[in-house]
Amino acid sequence: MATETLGATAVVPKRKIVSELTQQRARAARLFLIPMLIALAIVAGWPLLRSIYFSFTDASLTNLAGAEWIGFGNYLRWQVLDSGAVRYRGLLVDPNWWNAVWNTVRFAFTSVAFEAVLGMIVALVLNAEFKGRGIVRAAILIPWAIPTIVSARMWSWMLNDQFGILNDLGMRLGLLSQKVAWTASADTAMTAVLIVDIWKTTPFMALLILAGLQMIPKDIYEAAEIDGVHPVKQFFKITLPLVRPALMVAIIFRLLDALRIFDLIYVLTPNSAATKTMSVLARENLFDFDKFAYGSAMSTLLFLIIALLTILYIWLGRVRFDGGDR
Amino acid sequence: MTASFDLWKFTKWVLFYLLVAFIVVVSVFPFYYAVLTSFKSGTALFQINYWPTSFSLNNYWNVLNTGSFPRNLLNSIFVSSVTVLLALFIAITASFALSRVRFRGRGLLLMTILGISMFPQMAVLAGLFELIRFMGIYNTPWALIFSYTIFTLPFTVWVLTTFMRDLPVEIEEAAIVDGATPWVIITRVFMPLMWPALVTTGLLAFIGAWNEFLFALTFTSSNDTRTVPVAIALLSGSTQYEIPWGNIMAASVIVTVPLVILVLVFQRKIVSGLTAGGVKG
Amino acid sequence: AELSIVSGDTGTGLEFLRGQLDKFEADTGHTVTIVPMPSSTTDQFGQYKLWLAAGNTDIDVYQTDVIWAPQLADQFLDLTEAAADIVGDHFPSIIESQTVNGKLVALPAFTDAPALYYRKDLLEKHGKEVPTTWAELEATAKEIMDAERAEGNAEMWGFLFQGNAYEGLTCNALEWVKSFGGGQIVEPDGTISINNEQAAAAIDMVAGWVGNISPEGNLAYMEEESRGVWQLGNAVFHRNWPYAYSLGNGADSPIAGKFDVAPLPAGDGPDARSAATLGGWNVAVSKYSPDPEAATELALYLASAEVQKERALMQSNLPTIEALYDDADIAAGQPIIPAWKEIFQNAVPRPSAPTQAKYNEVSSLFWSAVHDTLSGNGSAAENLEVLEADLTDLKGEAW
Amino acid sequence: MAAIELRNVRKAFGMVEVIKGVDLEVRKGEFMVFVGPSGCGKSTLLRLISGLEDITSGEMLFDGKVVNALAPSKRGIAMVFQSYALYPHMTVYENMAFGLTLEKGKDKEEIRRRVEKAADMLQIRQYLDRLPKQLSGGQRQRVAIGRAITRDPKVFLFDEPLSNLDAALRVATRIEIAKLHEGMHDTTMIYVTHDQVEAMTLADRICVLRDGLVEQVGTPMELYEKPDSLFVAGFIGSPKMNFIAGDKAAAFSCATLGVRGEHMEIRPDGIWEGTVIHTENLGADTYVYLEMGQEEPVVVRIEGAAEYASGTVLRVSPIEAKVHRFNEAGKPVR
Amino acid sequence: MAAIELRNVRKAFGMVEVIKGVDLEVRKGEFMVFVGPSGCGKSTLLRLISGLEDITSGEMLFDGKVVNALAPSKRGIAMVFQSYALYPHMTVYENMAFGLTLEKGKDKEEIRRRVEKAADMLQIRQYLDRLPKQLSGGQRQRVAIGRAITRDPKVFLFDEPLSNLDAALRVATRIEIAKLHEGMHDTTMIYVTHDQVEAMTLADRICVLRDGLVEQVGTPMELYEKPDSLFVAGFIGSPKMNFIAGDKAAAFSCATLGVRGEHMEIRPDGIWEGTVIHTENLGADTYVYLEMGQEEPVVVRIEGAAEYASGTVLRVSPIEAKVHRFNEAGKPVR
Ligand SMILES: Nc1ncnc2c1ncn2[C@@H]1O[C@H](COP(=O)(O)OP(=O)(O)OP(=O)(O)O)[C@@H](O)[C@H]1O
Ligand SMILES: Nc1ncnc2c1ncn2[C@@H]1O[C@H](COP(=O)(O)OP(=O)(O)OP(=O)(O)O)[C@@H](O)[C@H]1O
Ligand SMILES: [Mg+2]
Ligand SMILES: [Mg+2]
Repeated sequence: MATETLGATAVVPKRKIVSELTQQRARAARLFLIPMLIALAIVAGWPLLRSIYFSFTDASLTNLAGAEWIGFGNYLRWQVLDSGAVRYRGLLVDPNWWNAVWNTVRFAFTSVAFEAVLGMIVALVLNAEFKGRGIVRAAILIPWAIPTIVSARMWSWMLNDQFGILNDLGMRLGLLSQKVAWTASADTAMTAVLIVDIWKTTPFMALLILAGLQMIPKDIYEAAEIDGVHPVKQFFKITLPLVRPALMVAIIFRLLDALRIFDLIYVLTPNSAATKTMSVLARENLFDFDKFAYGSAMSTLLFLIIALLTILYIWLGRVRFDGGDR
Repeated sequence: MTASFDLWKFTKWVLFYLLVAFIVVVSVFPFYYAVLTSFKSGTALFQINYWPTSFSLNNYWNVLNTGSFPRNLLNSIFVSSVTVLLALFIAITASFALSRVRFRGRGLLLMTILGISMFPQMAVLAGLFELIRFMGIYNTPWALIFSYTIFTLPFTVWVLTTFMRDLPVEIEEAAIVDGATPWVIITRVFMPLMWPALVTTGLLAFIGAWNEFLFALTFTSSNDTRTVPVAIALLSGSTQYEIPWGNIMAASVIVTVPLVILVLVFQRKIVSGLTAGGVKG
Repeated sequence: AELSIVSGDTGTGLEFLRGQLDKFEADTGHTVTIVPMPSSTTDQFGQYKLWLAAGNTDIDVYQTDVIWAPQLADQFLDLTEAAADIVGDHFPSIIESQTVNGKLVALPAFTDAPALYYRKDLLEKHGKEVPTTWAELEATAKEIMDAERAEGNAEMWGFLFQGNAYEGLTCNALEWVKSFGGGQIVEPDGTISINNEQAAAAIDMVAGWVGNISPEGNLAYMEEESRGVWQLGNAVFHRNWPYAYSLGNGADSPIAGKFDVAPLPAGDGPDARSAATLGGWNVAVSKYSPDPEAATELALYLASAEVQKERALMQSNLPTIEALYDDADIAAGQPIIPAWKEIFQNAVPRPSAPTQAKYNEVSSLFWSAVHDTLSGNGSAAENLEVLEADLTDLKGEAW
Repeated sequence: MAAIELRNVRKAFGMVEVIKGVDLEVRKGEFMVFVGPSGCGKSTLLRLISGLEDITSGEMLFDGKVVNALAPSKRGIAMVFQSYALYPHMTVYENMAFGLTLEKGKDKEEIRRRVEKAADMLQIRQYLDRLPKQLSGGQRQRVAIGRAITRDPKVFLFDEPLSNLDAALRVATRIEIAKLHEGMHDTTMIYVTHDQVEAMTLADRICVLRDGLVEQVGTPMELYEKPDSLFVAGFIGSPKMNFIAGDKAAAFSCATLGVRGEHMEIRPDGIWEGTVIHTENLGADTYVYLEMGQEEPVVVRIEGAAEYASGTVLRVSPIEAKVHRFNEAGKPVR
Repeated sequence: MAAIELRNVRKAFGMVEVIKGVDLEVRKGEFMVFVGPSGCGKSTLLRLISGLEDITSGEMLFDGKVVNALAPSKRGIAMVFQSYALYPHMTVYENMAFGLTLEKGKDKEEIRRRVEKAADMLQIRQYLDRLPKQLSGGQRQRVAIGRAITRDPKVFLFDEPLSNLDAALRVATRIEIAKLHEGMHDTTMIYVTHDQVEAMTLADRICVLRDGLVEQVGTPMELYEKPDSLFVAGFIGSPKMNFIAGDKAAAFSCATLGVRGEHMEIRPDGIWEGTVIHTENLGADTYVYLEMGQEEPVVVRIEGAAEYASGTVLRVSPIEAKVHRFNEAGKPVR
């Protein structure tokens, strides 16, 4: 990964003097990082590497041990036909895959954008002092707290065109002129999934942003108050820059989750081409179809795509890795 | 004070509470609907109601009496708590290193940690499964605790790192002069100042572990070791195609309540101004 | 020995299983624990595949769907010898579906086939007969629906089926295609037969129903959603599995006693017939079982006539042993079962045997093509042509 | 522009009452200095005036209008916080310009001009692009001052704005503030300080606070020459006024006699005798601490350098015209 | 316990060199005061000595041993930060006790005793249970001092510890610090201040810093009487020394003549003539500002109160024995 250039390690002039304090801290840092690194290496290292390895083989789940190395075949291979035409096969030319990539990216960006904005609004509300704030905070977390497998089904129930409460509500309130088959039609399937996802994960965003808001020193708001800064301006000029780090991590993790979205779609619209995402496709190939290697290749490519988008985001969002240290 | 001033204040107050009400309604409505549903059974399930029409605790009774739901609840509590405590413990120390000590490759390390969160869960399922069997912890809570670190740890490390970066350097320096070791600085100086972040990440990670389904299903194979989401998925109607909505909703209500309590208890720690008064400048 | 059996069975099903296992334990001295699984067959399949791939020794006996046998054949024991005595009692078509390359992968525990549910009361009220062809069904459904709506029941629909893009749609569509004489997607000898006029006609016909006698939302229904609408009394006809029968007659059901079942209608054309997709569950023994003998014993027990009879009586599951359809107890206790024999004998297997490990993908391609057609993305003929090409690609040299 | 009036203003934090009923009038355009012991409530009073803190009871008036509930932004104030409260994410320039950019119709050039003028005055021109955390303590404090003075408020509130500056800069800045005040005759300034020189030189009037109450308000000379109480007498002037009790005071027919160090003369015919315990040489003056049987040593200020070994016995006399006499209640006898 | 030696110590933040090669010796048990204009590097130097900041080059020795790399905790220091740096979540008591609780083998009673002693001395006993945010600025500063003095270090580092205290308290605390120093003869103290009085009264020696370099080190009197440069002359003493250039200086055969305000006399036969532009009455003294054709007005200090209307023309004379003469390079002519 080209992260070295991301300003991670500001080039510190080589110091002759490495003080004990620095050393002690470096030692402590090492000591502190080791448990984490070991934990991650064990829990993630082997499965990840294995998965990547399988993407270069012809493995099938019925016969993993007999997997043979086939190089990039799962990604791209070609065949020269008798007529001289070249036929490309493999993941890189699989229209289903690219459709899924497009679906995923579209889904991820839309949902995260909405969640960030709504999450910010909710966080700001929760940050205000008012009676019953504790209960409201708990209430707001409920969507996130309900297990996805339940809430997804609950929503599919609520989104049902015949006995779904949303259609009923929409009709009663005059928002809908006729009952809509939300998850059935390709036009609304994505919208339905987005609605549910936004409903479900806004609390995650809101809570993280709230934590960020709480860490902002209060006295500068007093200064702003004196400066006569309008609340809106206060938000954009003070709050936003200062919660930015928290907002950025919240977005990163939401983005990672959204790009790997699986369970929600799997329950709501499992096989609609309009919402099929990379993860759903990967699962299908890994377990349902007898294409473990192909599924592994999808996972690997999914990983690369996410990595690319994340790096792009970190770079564009100028997420900093430094500061705070002495 | 003029009347219009009052009016404006009042309007603001009203608008604010309207917003709060709106947010609460949107968040809670499906849950409310779930609660309603949990009191219903049979065909009533397919009828739309906005207010409770019937009230029966049958579904709750069913859930608590069939299978080993109470046991699953305890499992979930155990697994989630241990996962979160472990993750927070490892993460808070690691984030100290990542946020407060300058060393080469820090950015790269952070990205690598993040990278682990970039792989789809399904893809690591097979490998993790082998690993867990190899370690001999298959079908124990440890299998879940172990596998959950894959998603809790990067998250907690990143969030805590971000928050720890913002703590004033001066306070840390004062502690250094007072002779505090990094460990003391973390536990006695930084942690109390990071309550909002700790509680938030703790809660989010807890809920993540609490609701995890795929690993829990794959790495356990008996009713006594399973967690609540799996137990809910295992709730079933009398026949294959029948989904026992009433029971599922009752179960969901049951599993959501501890979380709500948890939030109510811990949200007190999400307060602002913890660093106020410490430094000037 | 200590055995464990994994089962995606549900509520009463599990209770029933436990009861049978208790007997088995008493008889043999083995102990058996049940490992319950979510009822979603896709979830089960993925899990089982993973467990088997990892050589999981914790599970001895698996309950398997009819279509899984070819895909999991490698990891199950060959039961041919052990079951030599009893295979003859079962319907040969079912035994055949569980035999892969001469290896008997699983023993049938019960079978399943869908039927046409219809509202007796409404047909009577409007003076209609139970339709025997799809065309009749469409006409009847339309008429009654319009009449009922005119009477103020605005929620009324004509026909409900399972239209979501999933295995259930494959079952439904296979019925339509087969009933029109359009083959069964991939024939037993492995030829891809789906791209034909009859099949296209069948699917186009259904496409015409959507938004007409069937709600748009039907394209997202699985069994429960369609049953929901049906059981609210909002449909004239409904295609579903036997389970909906007892539920529909439940105490709180508005349609209790107002409906009945009949074989699914036939299409028209040369080979038109009534067709129902074959479902059903089986028991298989894991290759990795530490105690294969005891496990086999258990499997045989669960497939035995004794258990099947109990199952029929208590669960109204269709036996796979022909003789049980003439059993007096069953006729008395579950009158519906003998009636179902007719339906069941028209049952068509899904092409899981010829397509082997690739069945799931075949099915997925098929239901996608059908779903596309039903949603109005292209005509059946176009979609089936593409499907054929895709299937040919998938097939490669051989299935 | 604004005259400020406080009527029986009180402020409590929880159970602790910090401002215990303050009546005070600050005239329009006046330069009012608050002094008082640390913790007596100066900052709190300033924050009440600014509106950052709500008053618990009483009334606050700006130009005769009650503003108890008026938002700080509407009071037309600029404030220098004791703790600076700089925006950590903004550069010095942005910190100083922020308030201005909010006012409508200010063009960029105008803002830059004003910020640069203030920066020059405070000698922080070269740090305009730095972040607060890259500045020294005094530089931060100057930014805080700069942020206030770039604006054009009706009321200036300064909370110990010069405490971290060196003598030269402090004098320079003090003079600049005085000039600023002269240039804006309508602008009211309230200034908290611990520095005697600042208080004496800047103030039109000084308000001495003690434990949440106003002890005395008056011009610097009034306070210096006619303190209303022992407390004010002891508080105003450096070194602290010597308080002499007992017989020596009785001789002046009072309970406590107050004599400033600078109003004592060492002379052979001095009426009191004391033993040198310590001398402090400040360059321009020397303070001689004498043990005279009082609670605290008596300080005598001598111009220029002087050296007395500890233990030397000296005779001193107060300058009679300059002594202050207080009764038992600590009130002046006149 | 510790003598501190700095040899050509430099410190750069990124590209900005802040300490530009400081050589300095602080003797064991000495009270060394750092003064210098805001931003000259005093705090930085203190932080280098404390070990919080690594020196970029040069050598730092404690008792003759190079400690360039020694951890702060091993240097035996206690420090009062300019920005207080209190632990916001701990009560005053906890703040002060924290360092002690980290030392092994300290029993609770002993800690309590020491904290309370310090608290009494600083008059913050009644705030022991408060959090820093509930304190006034001066109280916070006292907690910061208290935190340092409860410990028993070899070296005390004070960064403007009294800047937020009122005069009385400042004097009291200053005296306590002086006592503390007397009581611990081995303890070295380094003290940064902007206050002339503090510097003059507390210091054994004063180190004048200017722009990252040592300008002069000496006893207070040395600096006051024999400044090594114009800069030091101008920096030490308040009001600032008057610098008179041109003909008037030439008459004293130097480029610049330095005369302190207190060394000027207003007398009819004064050799210079000036116009009063401003008078400042501080109570004990009055400063008269005269326009005399110099760059800056000339300040004359008069004891007691005096009133001259602006525009009055006065004649003044320097006290010849007290004048300072400097050459073009700003060095003294002796
Ligand atoms: N992190 C930093 N990055 C860049 N420059 C810095 C940094 N910290 C301090 N400086 C600069 O170093 C110089 C010396 O700072 P220092 O804090 O030592 O000054 P000081 O003498 O203590 O001043 P004051 O009396 O105002 O506290 C200042 O000009 C300051 O701007
Ligand atoms: N939030 C609070 N809760 C309780 N007491 C408080 C709070 N804020 C201030 N106080 C107390 O109120 C008193 C007055 O505080 P204030 O800050 O006004 O003092 P001050 O006169 O500005 O002192 P200083 O000169 O030290 O800055 C102090 O004794 C302080 O301890
Ligand atoms: Mg204050
Ligand atoms: Mg400093």
